[in-house]
Amino acid sequence: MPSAGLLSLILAVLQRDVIASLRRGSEWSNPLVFYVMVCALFPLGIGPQPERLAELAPGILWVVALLASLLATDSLFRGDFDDGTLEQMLLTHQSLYPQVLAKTLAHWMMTGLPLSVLSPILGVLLQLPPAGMLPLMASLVLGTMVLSFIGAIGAALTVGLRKGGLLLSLIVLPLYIPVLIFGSSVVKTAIDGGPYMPQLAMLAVFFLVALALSPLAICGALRISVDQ
Amino acid sequence: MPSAGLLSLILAVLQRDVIASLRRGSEWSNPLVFYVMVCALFPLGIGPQPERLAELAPGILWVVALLASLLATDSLFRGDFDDGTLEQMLLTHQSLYPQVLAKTLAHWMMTGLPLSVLSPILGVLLQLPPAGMLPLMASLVLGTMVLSFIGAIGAALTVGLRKGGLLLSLIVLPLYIPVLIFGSSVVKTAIDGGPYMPQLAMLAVFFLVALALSPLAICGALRISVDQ
Amino acid sequence: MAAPGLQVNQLFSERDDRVLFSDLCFQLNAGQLVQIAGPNGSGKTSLLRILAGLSSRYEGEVLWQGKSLQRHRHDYLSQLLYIGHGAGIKAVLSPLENLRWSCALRGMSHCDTSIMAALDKVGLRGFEEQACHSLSAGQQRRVNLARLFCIPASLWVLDEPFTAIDQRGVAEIEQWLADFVHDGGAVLLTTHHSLNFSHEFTILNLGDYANA
Amino acid sequence: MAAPGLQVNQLFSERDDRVLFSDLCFQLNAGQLVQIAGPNGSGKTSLLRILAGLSSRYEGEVLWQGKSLQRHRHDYLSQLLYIGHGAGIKAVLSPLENLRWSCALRGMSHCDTSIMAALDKVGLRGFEEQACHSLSAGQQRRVNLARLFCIPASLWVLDEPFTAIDQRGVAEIEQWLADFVHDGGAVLLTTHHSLNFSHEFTILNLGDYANA
Amino acid sequence: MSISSTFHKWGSPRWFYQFSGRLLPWLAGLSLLLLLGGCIWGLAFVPADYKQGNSFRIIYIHVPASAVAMGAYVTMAVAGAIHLIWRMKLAAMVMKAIAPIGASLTFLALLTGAVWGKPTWGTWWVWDARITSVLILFFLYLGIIALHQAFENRDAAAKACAVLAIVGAVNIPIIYWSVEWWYSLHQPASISFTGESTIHPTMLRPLMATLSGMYLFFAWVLLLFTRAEILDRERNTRWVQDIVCGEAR
Amino acid sequence: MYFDTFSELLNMSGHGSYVWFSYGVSVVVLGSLIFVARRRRKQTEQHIRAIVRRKQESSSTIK
Ligand code: HEM
Ligand SMILES: Nc1ncnc2c1ncn2[C@@H]1O[C@H](COP(=O)(O)OP(=O)(O)OP(=O)(O)O)[C@@H](O)[C@H]1O
Ligand SMILES: Nc1ncnc2c1ncn2[C@@H]1O[C@H](COP(=O)(O)OP(=O)(O)OP(=O)(O)O)[C@@H](O)[C@H]1O
Ligand SMILES: [Mg+2]
Ligand SMILES: [Mg+2]
Repeated sequence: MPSAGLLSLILAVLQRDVIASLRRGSEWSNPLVFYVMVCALFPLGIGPQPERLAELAPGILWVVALLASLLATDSLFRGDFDDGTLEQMLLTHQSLYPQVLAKTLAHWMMTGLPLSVLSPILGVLLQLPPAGMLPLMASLVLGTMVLSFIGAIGAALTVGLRKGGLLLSLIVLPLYIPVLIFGSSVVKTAIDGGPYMPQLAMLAVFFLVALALSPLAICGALRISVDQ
Repeated sequence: MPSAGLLSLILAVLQRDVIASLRRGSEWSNPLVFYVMVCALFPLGIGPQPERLAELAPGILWVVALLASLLATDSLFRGDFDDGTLEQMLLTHQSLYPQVLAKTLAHWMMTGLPLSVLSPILGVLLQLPPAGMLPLMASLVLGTMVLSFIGAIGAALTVGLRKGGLLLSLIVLPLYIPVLIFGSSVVKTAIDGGPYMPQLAMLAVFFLVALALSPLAICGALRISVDQ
Repeated sequence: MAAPGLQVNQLFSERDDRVLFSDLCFQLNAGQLVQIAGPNGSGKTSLLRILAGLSSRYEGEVLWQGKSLQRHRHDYLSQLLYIGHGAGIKAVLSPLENLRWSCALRGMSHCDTSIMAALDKVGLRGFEEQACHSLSAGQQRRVNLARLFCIPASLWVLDEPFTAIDQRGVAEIEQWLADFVHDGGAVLLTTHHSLNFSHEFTILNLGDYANA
Repeated sequence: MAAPGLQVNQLFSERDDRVLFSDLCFQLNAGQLVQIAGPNGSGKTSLLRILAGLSSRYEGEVLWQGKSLQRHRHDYLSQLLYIGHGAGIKAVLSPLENLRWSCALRGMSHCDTSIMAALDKVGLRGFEEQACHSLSAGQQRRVNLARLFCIPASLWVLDEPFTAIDQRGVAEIEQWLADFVHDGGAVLLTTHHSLNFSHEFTILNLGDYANA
Repeated sequence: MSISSTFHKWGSPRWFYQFSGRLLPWLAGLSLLLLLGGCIWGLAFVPADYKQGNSFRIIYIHVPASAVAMGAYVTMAVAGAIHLIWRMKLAAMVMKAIAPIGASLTFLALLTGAVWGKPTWGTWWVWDARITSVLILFFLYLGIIALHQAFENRDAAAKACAVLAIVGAVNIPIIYWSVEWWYSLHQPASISFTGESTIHPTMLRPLMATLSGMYLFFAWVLLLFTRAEILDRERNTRWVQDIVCGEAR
Repeated sequence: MYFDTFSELLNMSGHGSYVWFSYGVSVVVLGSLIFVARRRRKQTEQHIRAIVRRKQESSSTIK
């Protein structure tokens, strides 16, 4: 029963990462705080007029969510690399694919998911019209998942390097752009009363593609990073 | 001749840090690239209408410059801490104050200064009216200097911690707000044709205060961080 | 088990243009123990990482039961247990949680009893639920070593297993190695410590293979 | 120099509720060398950091020439040269640049000739302009040790100065220490290596002071 | 001389623990009485505001929370300064204890303000100067808490937080004043605090009660946290062990 | 009392949900502060008891 084995492997990895992240605290709370703070910076930069803020809210919320997710990505494999557990992952006769999948999902559950759940509050801060709230959450849930998968590729490529940080941004940001475009347009269309399902469906397609393909790239990148 | 001694100490530290940063490359190039990329993301997030962009450009340029400077701040003392040269700085009979001053200035010369110099190009990208270009540069030059000094306090407080990164943002972002407010309002006032000198003078005052006081906090913080 | 376990032919590896070893040949069969010796920086860790399949910075041939390691990775990994000189455990998790995860990676689930037995064996009874970062360095190392007893394998590759272990612990580990080898296992290890081993064993001095 | 150089009275320090040493008393005068010994984790580095004024995690008294270390920090630091077990150099800079900076920190400028002499002495002639990261571990350590010769001091505090140094280098350093002590300097050092020193010297075993 | 000896006495955790123990019941009783009384008074007995109707009753919790949240930060910074200058350990414990309390009260101020804003202004949030500064204050508190948690070593944590609290305190006037300036610069929508004029004396009296009640409550909880911290730090001393295991001996 | 009936007190001419929500949250926040303080104290006391017990055990074994 290989499928049952896979499932329990995925669950075990998921459980471990989520517990570890919850115990550390900073791992899930920092991106959240960053999100809140940077969203609060924008009105200070561009002025407090509610109408103008309302117009910009989708774009700002999405760009900042993207940055928060990006900054959190660096730690995805770094902890495991530093303490040597990444090697253990590579040295099992089981496939690396489900492990990487589970790790990325766990990471999303600790960054993208809280961001998405919190986003309505920031929507309120930025005067996002109520019609945009649900689409905002939905697009962020799907979108941050895609961001996590793309970011994981970058994190896997840079985990062995001491520089990390901004190098990761350079690699990953260009790949984030389609997600940003569709994600923010979901919210904008919803505010304007238009049909936003097509864009959301597009995000879902991105998600499925990322789910299927990115673990392959991540596995390869991890092997390269460990072999230095 | 203690003053001559101080000056040559400052010059020596400045020279060392600038050379080291130039040799490494990533240190000064990464914030720049981040600045360019995130500024380029905004039109994608909020839509390409030139008038709207023009209105928002001061705010966006300033917020993103602030983020770029923030992200670069983490490395201010980390390298020295890791390779043990920070200890050497603490263990001279000369005062720590000028050393810290020089290090912060060197850091600014490698982050804030290039950002400021590059900003007109991004202004063009974001449709900033020509009247805003010079004030943008001037406010960024002064403002990023203040940001560097404030950021250095946070960097010194967190340099001994493994978490680093986002924790620094949490600490430092609220303190950045006055700079952001005055900096962006310089540009906005200039675009509207108003007198922007008072705000610029305000930034200069912030700079002088930061120059005088922040090294004290930084020195204290460094001693605490080394003594763990 | 007629085919030799691990066979290394004409292995060559370099770092930054410095040859770590060249023309390295040896063989490790079931029931044998090989100790890799050599001064700091002579390439011991590099060699073990190559043999574990973590590093591909080499030229030459590594065979597992007569078959190339790269092609038969799956078979090989299901027989291998590698303990590197990193911590190998998550500091915020408890020993129990760490080992559960290790077992899950091997496709074993519901193995709490065998984990408890292993923790017992390495002297960590009573510490099962405590977060690893609050254990001493030696205890942390023992958590990692507990994997020897809850994961079935026929080849142990151990990089400095005695680090941070006190003298009584070292003697115990030597006994475990002897038992494992006696039961037909194969062990490859590095250590700066001079091994006090009841069976016969081979010492491979990497210093002899440098710049050859 | 009638007052004793460095005097330590009833020093106590702990880490995470574990006492590293307590009731530690010793004295180090001009022309003396004290070696701090003890197993790993016994607190040698911690002690040196306390004495260098980098750490305040202690109770007790540390006096320099009869005066409290904290109050007369400036005097003390102008006499002290501390070499920790970190790299102590910027990897992207050349040895010359690194040492220039070290001298500037001491308020010395235009000291290229003395730096070149020091680099010569530690066997780095010809490597002055090469970036330190392309030097070997031992050479990097030597750059750090070159500070002994370009910075005037009357007290050397050295944490594991022999790390990564080859055997001939170790003998040389021992000779330097002897010369320095002979000229009225005071040396405090830790090392796991058994010191081959021509003068008399004191060994202070930290293991004896733990949990006292 | 007398100052230093007072400091010495106040700085002794043991003395403080015993002294505060006597204070606790009074603080608890008085603060709960004032808070409960003031709230019931304000909720049920005061007439409605002529402009805002009944929603103004939130004032009895909103204003005390806001005021104490601000006061708490200053207290924390002062404690930090005392800790750094005189190396008084007790000040570090007080500082550590204030951060979560202040953050909770700031959160409360933000939340009640937002809830009040909905019926009054028709929106949960506006970028008013005062509101923005409270939000920033909240961030400052979060920063201190996060910094404290990040350190493994308590003494270093206390010192680092003290530095940050002082830097923050220097910045608070600047922040407050620049935000005020920013707000008036933009002259946004008509919404803003309407000023003291709307407050009737009849409405003011319960407010005084809850305000003083909140201050006392703050003092009470602060003592609770500080006492727990004292026990934890001094856990290896005889007197603490005697207190905790007193019954057993 | 300003209100005539209890249900009016609850409703507050439409603003009841806002007012009562504020007060509810306040009770929760202030209450949890006390709760957390108490719990921290209890945990500390337990910890200290454990220390004392360990100390007594070790001293009795020495004897
Ligand atoms: C330092 C912090 C604050 C203080 C001292 C404060 C104080 C006050 C006072 C005294 C009033 C009554 C004013 C009057 O009725 O004339 C009031 C009203 C109000 N406050 Fe605050 N407040 C603070 C922060 C906040 C925050 C953060 C918010 C929103 C999130 C907020 C929202 C409101 C609202 C909606 C009203 C009623 C509407 C009005 O009177 O215009 N306040 N506040
Ligand atoms: N990531 C790396 N990048 C560059 N060089 C490396 C790297 N890792 C190891 N080396 C070099 O390879 C050589 C062998 O290193 P290795 O770790 O295999 O030595 P070792 O025999 O295990 O030493 P030790 O006894 O200290 O464990 C060393 O000279 C080292 O400098
Ligand atoms: N930053 C730290 N945080 C917590 N504990 C520490 C820290 N640094 C050192 N210790 C602990 O203090 C003890 C003494 O460490 P120290 O580095 O002084 O030992 P040492 O005698 O120098 O050992 P070595 O021979 O390995 O250099 C060790 O038990 C160590 O775990
Ligand atoms: Mg090795
Ligand atoms: Mg040491």
